[in-house]
Parts: sequence; C-alpha cells; structure tokens
Amino acid sequence: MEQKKIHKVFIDGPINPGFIGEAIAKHSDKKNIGAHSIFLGQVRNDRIGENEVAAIEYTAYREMAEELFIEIREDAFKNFPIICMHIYHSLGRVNAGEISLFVFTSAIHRKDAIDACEAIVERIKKEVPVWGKEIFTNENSQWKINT
Amino acid sequence: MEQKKIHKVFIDGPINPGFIGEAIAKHSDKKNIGAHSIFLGQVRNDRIGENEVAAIEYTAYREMAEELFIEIREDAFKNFPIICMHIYHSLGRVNAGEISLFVFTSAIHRKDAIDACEAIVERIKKEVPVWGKEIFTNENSQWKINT
Amino acid sequence: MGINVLLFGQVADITGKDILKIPVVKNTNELNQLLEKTYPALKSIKYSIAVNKKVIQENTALHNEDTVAILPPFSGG
Amino acid sequence: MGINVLLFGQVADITGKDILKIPVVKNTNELNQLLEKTYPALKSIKYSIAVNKKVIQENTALHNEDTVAILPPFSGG
Repeated sequence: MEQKKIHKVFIDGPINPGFIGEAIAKHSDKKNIGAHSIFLGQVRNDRIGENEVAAIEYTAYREMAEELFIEIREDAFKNFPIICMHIYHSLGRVNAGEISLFVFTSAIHRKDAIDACEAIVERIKKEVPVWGKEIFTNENSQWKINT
Repeated sequence: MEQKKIHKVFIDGPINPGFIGEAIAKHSDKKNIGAHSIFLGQVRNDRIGENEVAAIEYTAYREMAEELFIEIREDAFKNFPIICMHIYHSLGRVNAGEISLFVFTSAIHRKDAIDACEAIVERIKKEVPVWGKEIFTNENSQWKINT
Repeated sequence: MGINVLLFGQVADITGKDILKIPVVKNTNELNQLLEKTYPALKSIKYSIAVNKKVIQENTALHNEDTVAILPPFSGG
Repeated sequence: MGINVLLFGQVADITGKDILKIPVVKNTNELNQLLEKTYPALKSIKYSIAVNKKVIQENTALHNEDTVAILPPFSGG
C-alpha cells in the first residue's frame, strides 16, 4: 500500500513548480482518487523596518523531524480516509517567491482531502523542529517567528 | 490589479498537470504571497453494478456559468484577503485519472488561502450549471449526481 | 416573438432537443405546465429554472425574448 | 560518558556551538540551570526541550548517552 512507501521529505533548496506538476501527474493511475488538496508555502519578501527579506535559510533537527513526519503521516491515514499523502520541505536557502513547503493529499471525496491537508500543515508548523532564518537584502538576518 | 485579469475558465478536455505546474511558477514574482491552496478534481473510475466509469463528458450552460465564475471571483476577493485566484474547469471528455477542476488561491497567510479555496470549490459544485455524464467502459452512460 | 427555452443534461435527453422556441407564456409556472404536458417524463426529475441566467426561486413573470433554462441537478467539478 | 546537547537556531547563535558534551546531570531541570548559568542570554528566550527526540512537558530524568535538544520556537513551512 501507498502508506508504506515513504519518500524523503527534506529537499535541498526550493521546491520546483515542475516537480509539483510531476507529483500530480503520478496520481493519474490511482483512478479511485476523486480529489486532491495541495498546500504550498512560499517565501515572502516581508519588510521589517528598513529591511526586506530576500530569502529564508532553513535548518532542522533532522532525526527528530523525520520521526515526526512519519508520525504525522501515520496519524493522517488513521484520522482521515485518504488514499495517499506526500510532504516535502526545503532545507537551506529559499529565495522570496520560491516554494519551501508542499503538502499533497488525495482522497475519494473532497472533504477528506481538504481536511487532511489542512491538519497536516498545522501539525508541521506547530510540531516539526525546523527553523527559518530571514536573510535581508542587506545580508543581515533574523530568526523567523511563525504566526 | 490581478483581480481584473480574468482568464477563460473552461478548458477543452482534461487539465494537464504540467499546466498546473506552470500556473504555480507564474506566482514566483508575486513575492508578497506566503501561501497557496490548490484543489483538484480528478475523474474516478467508480463502479456502478457491473459497469465501470471510463470517463466523464462535461457540458455546461456556458453563458450562465461564466457570469457565475465572475461573481464567485468577486465574492472571493470581497470575503477573503487573498492576493489572487484562478479557476479552470474542463468541458468535453475527461478520462478516469485525469483532472477536470483546478481551483488555485494565494494569500499572505495560509488560513485565508485555504478557506477561500474551499469556499470556491463548494460554490462551484453547488451553483455552476455544469453537468457530467459518466461514460462506462461498455459505452453506456448515465448523468452524474454530485454528493 | 416568443421565449427561448434552453435544455441541458437529462432534460435535453428527455426532450430530444437542447433548445425550444415557444410562444410567450405569462410566467414560469405556465411554462412548467406546458413543458410537463408535452414531456411527461420531466415530472419525474428534479430541475431548477433560470430566467435570463439567474436561478429563480418562485413563479416569475416572462416577457418576449426572455431566455429560460431548465437545469437538472449540477454535477460539475 | 555524558549527555549530548544539541543546539539549534537562536540557541546555537547564543552558545556559538551546535553541540555540547556535558557530564551526566540528574534531570532536565538541572541541565537547564547549568545551561542558563553558562549562557545567561538563554534566559531571555523561549525554548522547549526534547529528550531522545521527544519533546518533554515536565522535568525528566536523564541518563548516560541521552541526547537532549534545546529547541527555540519552530518556524518551518
């Protein structure tokens, strides 16, 4: 079953939109799927005082994060009647306008795909030990705080 | 503003995953976006008795549907602080495993993108005059009923 | 002179056409009666009615050149 | 012999390192005291603690070879 095929979550650098298209295409042979829900996190060029965010540099406590991704995955299959799910998260530098998080759920019915996707995103933001350092256009930096 | 650039919603045949990737890529210059939410409807190979759905053939009352898509768009910008939104819907034959609906919302914050996307999908399913005829593998057919 | 009646999905299957030109009737209730008399199978299905591209909830007056659409349950997406 | 202390984000900036080897202390409260004595700037930030990759909510006994991580607020996604 799909549930067992666990891919690597962390990707070096930004997540390519073409990769997202390919991930979608791979589901065309799962003909019991009726609905996909996708969440993408994109790096914003926030202005903080005089400064503008040029990029975020992500680091993680990988061993712990990878265990958590497995737990989030198992819980998602337990809590929602989904057919498959995928999570990708960037490490390293991701420029403003580039994508750093890709959560993808698929189900027979739309509500299940949508609810699962949202629940997974919330858990990632809250529980997974990843840190983003905002790199400003002037090369100063500060640690990001999630809202 | 983005709000004014209204593209064609209806697409002949399935929505290509590569097209979805390209639509995502186009948002990399909108650097105030922090979150994208995407919903995709995929045609299921449902079994109904002895029959299996091979494809859905979509027809629409186009003039009315197009007015509704504009209204849905305007309401989405009124009701949610989103930065942009796109809807694509197939007409004609879409095979099982192919994509027939693509709803794409973008916002500064994730909750707004997610809530707007879900609200738009619900309105499309409920209000837009589109009909799907399920074509079975034996070439029989029946009109689909949305749940 | 008359009213354009657009027919979709299951309704078009029942009537065998996707457009009807009919003489002006007073209102949508009269149009319903006329259609269900001509195509009794319509009585067995649920449909809604749009007048000039707006779904109506109650009996609505009709005028020359109005476009009425007979809409079986939607199944897009 | 000892405990591995992993330091991340803001905490690693404060300590200037991303790993500390320290002698065994009895529990996480003792570890906290030790760290905040050595790096007083830690007192001014919020952090949580994971013992062997599990976030703990209360004082937790530590043993030889345990791995403790000092985790400033997450900001992934």
